[in-house]
Amino acid sequence: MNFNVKNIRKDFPILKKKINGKPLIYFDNAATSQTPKCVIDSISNYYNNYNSNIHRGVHSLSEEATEEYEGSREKIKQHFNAQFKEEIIFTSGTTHSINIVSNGFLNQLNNNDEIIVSGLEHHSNIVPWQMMAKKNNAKLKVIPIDDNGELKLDDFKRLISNKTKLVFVNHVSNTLGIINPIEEIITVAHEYGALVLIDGAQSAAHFKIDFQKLDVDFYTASAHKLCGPTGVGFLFGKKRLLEKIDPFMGGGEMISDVTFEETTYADLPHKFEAGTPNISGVIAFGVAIDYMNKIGFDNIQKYEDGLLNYANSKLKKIDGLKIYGDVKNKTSVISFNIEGIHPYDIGSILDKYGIAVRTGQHCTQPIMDHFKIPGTVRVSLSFINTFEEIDILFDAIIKAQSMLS
Amino acid sequence: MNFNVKNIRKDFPILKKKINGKPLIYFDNAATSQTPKCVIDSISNYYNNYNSNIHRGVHSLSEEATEEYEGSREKIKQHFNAQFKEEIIFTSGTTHSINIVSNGFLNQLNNNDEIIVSGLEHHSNIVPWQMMAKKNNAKLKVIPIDDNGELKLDDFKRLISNKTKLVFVNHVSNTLGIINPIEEIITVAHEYGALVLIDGAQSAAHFKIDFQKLDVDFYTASAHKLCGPTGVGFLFGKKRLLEKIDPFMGGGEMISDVTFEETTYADLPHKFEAGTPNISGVIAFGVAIDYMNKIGFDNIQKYEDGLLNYANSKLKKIDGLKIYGDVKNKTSVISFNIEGIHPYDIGSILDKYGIAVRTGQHCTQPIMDHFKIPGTVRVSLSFINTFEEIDILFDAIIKAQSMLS
Amino acid sequence: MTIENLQQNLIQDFEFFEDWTQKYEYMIELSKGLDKMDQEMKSDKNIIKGCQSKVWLHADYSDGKIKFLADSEAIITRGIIAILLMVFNNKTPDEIINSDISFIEKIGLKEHLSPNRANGLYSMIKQIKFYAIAYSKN
Amino acid sequence: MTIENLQQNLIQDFEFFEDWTQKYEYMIELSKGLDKMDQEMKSDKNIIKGCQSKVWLHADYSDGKIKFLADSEAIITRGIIAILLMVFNNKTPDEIINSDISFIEKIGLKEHLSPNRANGLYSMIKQIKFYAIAYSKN
Ligand SMILES: Cc1ncc(COP(=O)(O)O)c(C=O)c1O
Ligand SMILES: Cc1ncc(COP(=O)(O)O)c(C=O)c1O
Repeated sequence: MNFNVKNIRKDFPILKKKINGKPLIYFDNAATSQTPKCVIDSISNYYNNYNSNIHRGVHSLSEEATEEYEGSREKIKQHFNAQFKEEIIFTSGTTHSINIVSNGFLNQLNNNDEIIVSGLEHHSNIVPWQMMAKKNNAKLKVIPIDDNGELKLDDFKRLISNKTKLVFVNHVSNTLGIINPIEEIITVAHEYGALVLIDGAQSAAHFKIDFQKLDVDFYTASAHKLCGPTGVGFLFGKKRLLEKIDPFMGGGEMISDVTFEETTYADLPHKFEAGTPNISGVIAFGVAIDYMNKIGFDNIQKYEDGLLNYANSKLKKIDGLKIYGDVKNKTSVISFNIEGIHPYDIGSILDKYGIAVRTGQHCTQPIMDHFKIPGTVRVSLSFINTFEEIDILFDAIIKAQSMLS
Repeated sequence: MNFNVKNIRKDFPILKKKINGKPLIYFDNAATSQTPKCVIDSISNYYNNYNSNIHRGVHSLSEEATEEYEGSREKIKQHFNAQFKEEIIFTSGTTHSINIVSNGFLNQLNNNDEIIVSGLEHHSNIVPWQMMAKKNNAKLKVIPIDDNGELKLDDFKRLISNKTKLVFVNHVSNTLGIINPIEEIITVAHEYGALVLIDGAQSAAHFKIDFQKLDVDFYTASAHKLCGPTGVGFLFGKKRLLEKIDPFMGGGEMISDVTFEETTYADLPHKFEAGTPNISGVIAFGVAIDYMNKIGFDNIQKYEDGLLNYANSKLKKIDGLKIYGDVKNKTSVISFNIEGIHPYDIGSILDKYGIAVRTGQHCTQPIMDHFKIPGTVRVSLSFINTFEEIDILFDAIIKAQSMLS
Repeated sequence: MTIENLQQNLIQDFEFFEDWTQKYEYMIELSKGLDKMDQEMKSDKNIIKGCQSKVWLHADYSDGKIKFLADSEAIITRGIIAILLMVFNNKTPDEIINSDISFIEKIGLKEHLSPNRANGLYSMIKQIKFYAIAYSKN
Repeated sequence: MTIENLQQNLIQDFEFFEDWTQKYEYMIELSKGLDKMDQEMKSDKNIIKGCQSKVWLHADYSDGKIKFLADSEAIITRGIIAILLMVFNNKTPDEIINSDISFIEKIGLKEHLSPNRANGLYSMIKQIKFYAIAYSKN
């Protein structure tokens, strides 16, 4: 395996940092990934050398910025194997991407139509649909989850019908790390003529995804979870579907003709990219994708699986520790509680040891309601973590447990 | 005057750049401003030292990022003298900001209601309202402009009535540089109980603005025109108004309670900040505001006025050159054409001399229609420009003119 | 004792601790000494929103002074609540209104009070001041 | 001459120029030599969208070859149109389909053909290839 974590860690300046006198151990990768130097440098390089507004300028800076910006679109297209470049819409992040779709279907659905959401979703893949359904009276149905946190596929097959117009599911649950069987969900949905949106916020960083092979209708992700900067993401949609839905925002760039009486929208992808985009961010996103491909998604996946297994078996040795979503098909996330201790207390004490974990509901209140818990401690791993860090985590949890009992 | 342009220019790394072998002369400041080193460094510093998702983390990185992010909100609040911090909503830019408001009023207006837009608007302040009006049948009325490009205020006073619910006008026209009489517009609108949105994309960089003194209801701006990074802006709205309108996007952070049956929205400002925001961008935006305040808006205004007057009188010496919007009350923009020459040709040749200007419609097709021209050459100035650069521009235009005639 | 004096005492107490573990152990002690709130008082009315660990705060006004009751699910949060009640409980509205809360920073617990922590303590202090303002108008 | 030969000739011509001014002067020359399109041909059907300087392109197919007519408002754009027509006019659909357009880069006019320039040339080349594909199916 051509993968050396020590060398890779040198690419991430933040890993030199001390927290409360201890070396930073970053186990909050699912919230946001850390950023390699090449990505940070690409942002400085943009502002130092060719910062300019894009698409409309006749001058050289604008041309360079446009080329790099469009080059980034090409990289995303290639990496995810979209059919057309214009199927990649740059957005400010997954949340924005999902809202484009929910808004787009606002006037395409009515009160006989049904939409299906999974019980494992992040608020970003629930609230936009609730807002839509409130307006067009479409009916929102939920795929329930079982005691392990897995989607009940049989129930999905019972819920779906010819009335179902849209199904939206995350690829990987941010709270439990469970990988959902999206291939099967897509196949079943398509049999009923329903479209599928996959929220890939938590999958894109962990394995390679092929839009054409998946035959997915819409897919979304955020750069800041992919070694890229904050404030950027993308929406993928099949061309004929994106052409069919209304734009979400009005503004510059997304029009081809404007009079006070009437406006014609521009072609894809511009129709959905109103206003000056996050130019430096989009360009840095492309650099981040290049960086991850250089490391290799196969390597990333293999290494992260090893880490996850190690962490899983190690943490299970702790008395009273319960893991939620402890299933076979998962990636890079362990969500747990320790009997009698509030997750917030554990998180606070781990921080004192320089360990960054997330505690709380992780924007998935329905999952918390399902397990009847106030929250969990979530350890989310990435290829920048080491096995030694898991040992340190283990020791720190033991200490926290003894302090708090 | 405590203002030394030579020293200031040292803060901007891009100004060392050569274009086609000539030093870069950047006269496209209205499209996007250049970025001082301190702002660029603040972005690297964020990713090198405390990159983390905000608001929900118990760990130190998250706390530091949240403090800096919220600190930036405080800076914007102070600088523009908003009454409450939560009146400042971070967005991805002016276009996004305006769409929040147009979407917010979607279900508050009906087909007896009227909205008034100025004839000088950027597409970003036209299209969102057209999209809204198409849905709720509100009527869009336009304040016409006169031969000089100035708004006909008398017509505005005839158009407005008790049916008028909203008036939206840019503070400064991006195409002509004309400063609109927003104080008077706000006063008149308020007499009729109408609310006013000021698109400040082109004003915030050129003079100090006081929201409370103006008594403006909504105001928008983009960081990338204010020495800040791309992908960030803000919406200001009076608290009681923002509380009254629906959120634009659904997602994480903007909710307080989520079940599949119902969702309660969070308080301001979070209600409008769904998803992971552009954290590094927002923080850098605060640094940019600090930077401009260090230079001093009084200094900036005085210096830029001097530049504008000089450029104005100099360009007028060119045979056949016509300036659009050549009025007294304007700032930092000169839009012109030369008889018999297409603006694109001039822009192309100026680029060869290292001079970046913008040509075309500047996202204001209605203004072009008004003057019956295909576009203009726009020279937009800022405090980083020098009088010598204007001399070079003058010579280059003369050369372009002789080549192209 | 005045709020100011109480705060000074706390700052001095905390200066004794050599590291964060001693400080946290002390807070956990305090937490165990804090009265539990009755279940019926843990109502929606008393809950403080936006918290990772729920915080409840109840106030009563009598004899010119405000009596606070507060609780939380998390033990460290309860420890800080205990500290806040030591300082603010049984004080007049005016005393509370005019008090400074920077002592929290001086005893090194600032991290729990940033708006970020979302643990309700930040909102709890705001709410304490809020009650004080409300009762001062009585 | 084949498209390939025409392109090679152009590249050689442009190599003579010592700086951009000569190159631009030559293009302006070419522009002046290009036939103006009739007003009625400058219809919405022939316009190429998304341009700062409008570009019109018209195609006719006869005797197995495509005849192009094109025009623009801007003089430099017209110059480039003249160059493109030199190469692509009166060629068979297959010749056009199989042709390489990188010669534009080699003669140093790439900047006018980036999608950014929004001057329609980029779209014009796409449209030329489009016509070729359409007519090749006849
Ligand atoms: C007057 C005006 N309004 C709105 C905008 C749109 O700003 P942004 O592209 O940053 O969303 C601009 C930018 O060109 C502008 O000049
Ligand atoms: C599964 C999932 N969906 C959506 C989101 C929202 O992403 P963003 O905050 O970047 O818009 C997240 C991020 O936490 C997530 O984990």
